[in-house]
Amino acid sequence: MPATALSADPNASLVVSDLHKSFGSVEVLKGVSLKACEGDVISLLGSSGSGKSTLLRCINLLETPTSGLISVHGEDIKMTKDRRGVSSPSDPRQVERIRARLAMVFQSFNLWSHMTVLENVIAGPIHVLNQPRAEAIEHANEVLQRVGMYERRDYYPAHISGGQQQRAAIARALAMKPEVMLFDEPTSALDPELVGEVLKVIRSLAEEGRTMVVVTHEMAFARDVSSEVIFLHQGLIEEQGNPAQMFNDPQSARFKEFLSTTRQ
Amino acid sequence: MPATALSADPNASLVVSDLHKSFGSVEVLKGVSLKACEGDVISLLGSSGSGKSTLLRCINLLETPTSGLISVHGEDIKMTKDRRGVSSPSDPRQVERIRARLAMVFQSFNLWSHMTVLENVIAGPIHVLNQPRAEAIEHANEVLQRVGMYERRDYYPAHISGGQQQRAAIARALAMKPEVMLFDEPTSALDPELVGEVLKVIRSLAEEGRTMVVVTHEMAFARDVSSEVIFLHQGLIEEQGNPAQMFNDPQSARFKEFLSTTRQ
Amino acid sequence: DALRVGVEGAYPPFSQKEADGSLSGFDIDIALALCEELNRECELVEQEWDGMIPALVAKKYDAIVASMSITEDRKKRVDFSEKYYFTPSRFIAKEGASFDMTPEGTKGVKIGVLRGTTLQCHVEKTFPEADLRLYNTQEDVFADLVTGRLDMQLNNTLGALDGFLNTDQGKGFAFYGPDVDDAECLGEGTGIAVRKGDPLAGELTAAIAAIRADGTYATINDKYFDVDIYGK
Amino acid sequence: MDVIYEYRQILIEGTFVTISLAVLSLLLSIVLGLIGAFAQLSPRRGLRRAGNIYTVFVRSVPDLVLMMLIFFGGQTFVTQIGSLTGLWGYVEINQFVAGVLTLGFIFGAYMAETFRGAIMAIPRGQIEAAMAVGMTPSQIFRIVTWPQMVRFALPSFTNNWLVLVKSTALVSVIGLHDLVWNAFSAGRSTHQLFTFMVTVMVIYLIITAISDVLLRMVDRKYAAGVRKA
Amino acid sequence: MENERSFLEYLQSFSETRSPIDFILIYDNLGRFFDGALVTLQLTFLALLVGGLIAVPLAIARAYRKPVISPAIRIYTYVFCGTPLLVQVYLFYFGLGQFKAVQDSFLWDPILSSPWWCVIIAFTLNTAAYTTEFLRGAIEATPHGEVEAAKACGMSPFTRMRLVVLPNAFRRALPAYSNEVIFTLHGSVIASTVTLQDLLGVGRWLNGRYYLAYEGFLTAMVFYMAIVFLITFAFRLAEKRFLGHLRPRETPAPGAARVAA
Ligand SMILES: Nc1ncnc2c1ncn2[C@@H]1O[C@H](COP(=O)(O)OP(=O)(O)OP(=O)(O)O)[C@@H](O)[C@H]1O
Ligand SMILES: Nc1ncnc2c1ncn2[C@@H]1O[C@H](COP(=O)(O)OP(=O)(O)OP(=O)(O)O)[C@@H](O)[C@H]1O
Ligand SMILES: [Mg+2]
Ligand SMILES: [Mg+2]
Repeated sequence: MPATALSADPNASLVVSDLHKSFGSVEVLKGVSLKACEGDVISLLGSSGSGKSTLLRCINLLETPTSGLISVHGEDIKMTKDRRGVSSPSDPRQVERIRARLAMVFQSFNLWSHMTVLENVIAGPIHVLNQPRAEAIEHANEVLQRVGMYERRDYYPAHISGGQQQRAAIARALAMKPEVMLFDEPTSALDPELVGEVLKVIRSLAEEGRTMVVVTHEMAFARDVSSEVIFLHQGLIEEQGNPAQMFNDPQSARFKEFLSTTRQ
Repeated sequence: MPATALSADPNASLVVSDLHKSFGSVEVLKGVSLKACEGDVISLLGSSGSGKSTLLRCINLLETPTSGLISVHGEDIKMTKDRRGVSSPSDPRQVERIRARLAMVFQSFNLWSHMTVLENVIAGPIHVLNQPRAEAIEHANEVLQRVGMYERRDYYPAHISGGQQQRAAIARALAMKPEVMLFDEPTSALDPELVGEVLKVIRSLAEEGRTMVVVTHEMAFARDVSSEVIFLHQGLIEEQGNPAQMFNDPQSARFKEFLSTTRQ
Repeated sequence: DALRVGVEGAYPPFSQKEADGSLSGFDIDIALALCEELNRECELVEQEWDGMIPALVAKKYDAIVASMSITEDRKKRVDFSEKYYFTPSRFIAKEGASFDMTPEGTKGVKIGVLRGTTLQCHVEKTFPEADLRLYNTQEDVFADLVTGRLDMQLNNTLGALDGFLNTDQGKGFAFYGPDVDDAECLGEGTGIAVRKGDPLAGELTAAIAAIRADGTYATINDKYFDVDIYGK
Repeated sequence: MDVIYEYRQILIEGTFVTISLAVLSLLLSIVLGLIGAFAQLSPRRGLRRAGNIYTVFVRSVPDLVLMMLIFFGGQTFVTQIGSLTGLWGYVEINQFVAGVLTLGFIFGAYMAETFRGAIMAIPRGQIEAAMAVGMTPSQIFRIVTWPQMVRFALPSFTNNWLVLVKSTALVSVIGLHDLVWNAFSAGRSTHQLFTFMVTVMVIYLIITAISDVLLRMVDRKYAAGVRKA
Repeated sequence: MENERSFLEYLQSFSETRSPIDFILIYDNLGRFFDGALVTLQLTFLALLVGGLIAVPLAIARAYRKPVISPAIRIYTYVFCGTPLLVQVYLFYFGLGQFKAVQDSFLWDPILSSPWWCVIIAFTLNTAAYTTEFLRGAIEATPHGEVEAAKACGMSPFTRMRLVVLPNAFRRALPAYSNEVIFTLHGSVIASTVTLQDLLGVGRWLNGRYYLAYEGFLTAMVFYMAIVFLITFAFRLAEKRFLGHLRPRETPAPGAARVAA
């Protein structure tokens, strides 16, 4: 499917249009477009190095796209190009505002190691959303309960297991009441036992209609939970569509091959 | 089988008789006796904590036995007890001499990280056996060829894979022309692919009639390669004998149970 | 055997180091003359002022000829010969300066002296409220007096004249007040210290009398000073 | 600047005293450090305790205080022992020697900590492997422990050395004629203290820069077998 | 009563003549030592406080490699870390006084003419230089992912610094800082060389006043040891309080404790 420019749609939670990203002379994303409406769960598949993480990192501007448009709930992220053609966001305030509406859950959790789980969860609401502390704690407790981490809320990240860390990271993201949640391989650093735990949480988020973009290698998860699957190959969307249809009847040769290697 | 005192047999490469070892108040070995003649390959089985490593470490006096006799090629290791009943080898020179005749291959390789593979292999022959350097290198090359590490002989341990490190450690042991080789779980730190590599080397050593005591969890190896199997349980020899017979028709309840858990 | 004499070497004109490293000065000449009188060879040992008495006690040398005043405090640690000279001490301050030399009036006045001297004792006793600063060498005292870090300094008049007031550095400074009169702290003159109970004290007293009598003392005195510094 | 040139002789002499003081103290501190480290790691309780007291004591007393105590008090103390036991009379302790002893004693404690850490960083199995091939304790030290220890110790060793070089300046307070003392007295007599102090700082910076280069060379030599991150 | 007095007298004469240490004299002058300790503590902690405050922005500039500023700071830290503190103090105290211009400037009277200020300035610059360098190391070692996580939830650069980078760095620098505190205390003895009556100054005063060899130094030594002991203790408490997240996880899984190689 070729990359088509999507006009900014005020109903869409997230619109990415014709996104390009190069590192030096290597073009990693070669024009990717996608759109997520409220309640959509998009699974991003692709072999290693296909650009999945880069796409996610571009969406919340941890990497600066070389060109293309990103808009969140109808608000376009403003970009400028300097004389040498290097683009950068023109308004740091806007970037911070947009990031506050997009929550990212990292593969390696990236919990703040000097804060307890609870402190991790309330830091964003207090310092970014300017919630009063008491309110932030109250909400954090709800969220922690939701991911089953309430009992561990006074532990430091180093003192809990990987699956618990991942769930704490999800709680931290949830506490920001984000419009869109981005997950970068939320389970790949976990052992099989913990994978189940974490997927259960994400699945329940999906069920309550939260907009999510999930990079994953768990085919079962992609198939059962997502409303749309995107298969990325060498920086381009190779195939895209309804999960049931895509898994049962893959169209492109690449995706067929990809499925055959992961489906042992 | 009860521990019986074996009289020192000049034909036996290694005799251990009624060996006891306590750590503080915990008795880990409660009277173990064994005898290995030239060309014997003894497999030492047992669950975790049964005292296998401790037995091996006592044999070459990395741990000092609380009581009991060890003799290598007819030479008894002399021990004394001090006033408080703590025993220790009475002649450090003898210990060093005996250790030079027993080679130990550690589970975690323990290669000297500041020396290349070749330097690791020649250090013992040069400094302990007082071989001339040129001769030591020549012999080392043969040994390295034998374990398939000749090409990697100028690498530092940190720069080769686990299986290669293990083979280098075997080469280091072999270079001492030991009368008895002791292996402590030589494959348990390796991934399955590498296990095969290393077992092949040990098997070839067995075929050429080298005396070996091998702690292992690889039942197939114990069954196919060894001339005798000893099953250790809670510091005592629970069962002992010909491998074919023991695996086909285990006598003791413990060993039966042990086999059933490992034979999935 | 040789008589080992502890000397200082940084207190002109009593003792100082020449450019070639040799020692000279009134104290040095007196020490040599006394050795001759006692018929013993002289071995001069240099020592920082700070550790002068401890080194004597430690037997680094047998006697101190270093312009050391005879005081009660020192007598607790060492024995002294009779004095071999006596010079008064005076304050020095900027010309035209004026201070109220009472315990209350000197409150906070910055006074510099050499650490471990009788002068330290005097200032502490008489002007306890003053801002007393202790230095390792007399030269640093003069230097800080010049930069204005000190309001006044106290030391031996002869040393002050030769080492400061009569030099370029000392322009604009003058003695302030009369000779300091404090026998308890400043002592009964300058003597030669020896270890407690050492009969050498008596021998040295006799030797001092002898060189005074035979004119050796006068010769040395005139080499350095215009007046007789032996005192009354 | 002319003044500096005029007084170059005494500056050079002072630099020489400073460097030889530093190097000799370093050698002594290495010896003491090794003894201290092995004492602390020894299975004997008494030795361990002695090693601990040594390092804790030195760490808690400023070097200048220890120096003054040893310089001024040490002489008296030695003499008192002599007269108490009647074994000796006065023993002259050369000032330079006293300086080396004091600095060596102080930095021996820091070296002991450095070496102890380095020895503990060597995987126990490496020592056992050496024992298992029948090496004697001295061979184990020479062939296995030392080369690895040097590598682990080097960063902290470098730091100790730089601190030691700077600490030599303190001996000037005690009256030893090192670089600082010489420069200070020259500066005093010429009333150019600022110029001389800046010169001293430059000389110290040169010394540290040179030792930096040398130690980096040593590091490269002993870094064999380390996987570069 | 009579008896008691003669006992005191006996004690005094014993202390003066027979005992190797004149403890009565030390006892009589303890007050001065406490005053000296106060000066020492003042110098040490004032220098640490101001030096620490200076070090934070410098370390940040160094860690983020700000052009021009960072190399300039490096030159400053290199000079102050690479030269003896004693020389630095001499430079400020004796060296600057050499210039007539300095003597006449407005800085002279309240500040540079006073040994206390000269010493404080030298100490502060010195400890700031050391602190800058190890704080820089700690800042650079902040896990990259934690910074990205802070970015991802929309924190401004200032909030990131305040909430994530600095607390993280401070905690990791804590053990190194305990050494710095002790070394600054050790360095503070240099104050006595420019006439200040700190602890060592009092020790030297006592020795000079009563012509002793070591009593003053020994007493000062005991005071220093006590101070170091208190500092070490305080840091141990601080580490317990702030470094909880670095403690190894306590999971005494049964059978996990394998001691043998
Ligand atoms: N900062 C960077 N500098 C240069 N190249 C980069 C950088 N980040 C990523 N790349 C390159 O971009 C390509 C895509 O990387 P990306 O991390 O997006 O892959 P991915 O699809 O997430 O793979 P994986 O499944 O392994 O995580 C890779 O070839 C990678 O080497
Ligand atoms: N140095 C020691 N101090 C105290 N106890 C020890 C020590 N070394 C071993 N032990 C204990 O002795 C018992 C036997 O240990 P050993 O290492 O010989 O077991 P093993 O049979 O080799 O087990 P594994 O298969 O897990 O290696 C264990 O319970 C162990 O905890
Ligand atoms: Mg990725
Ligand atoms: Mg084992």
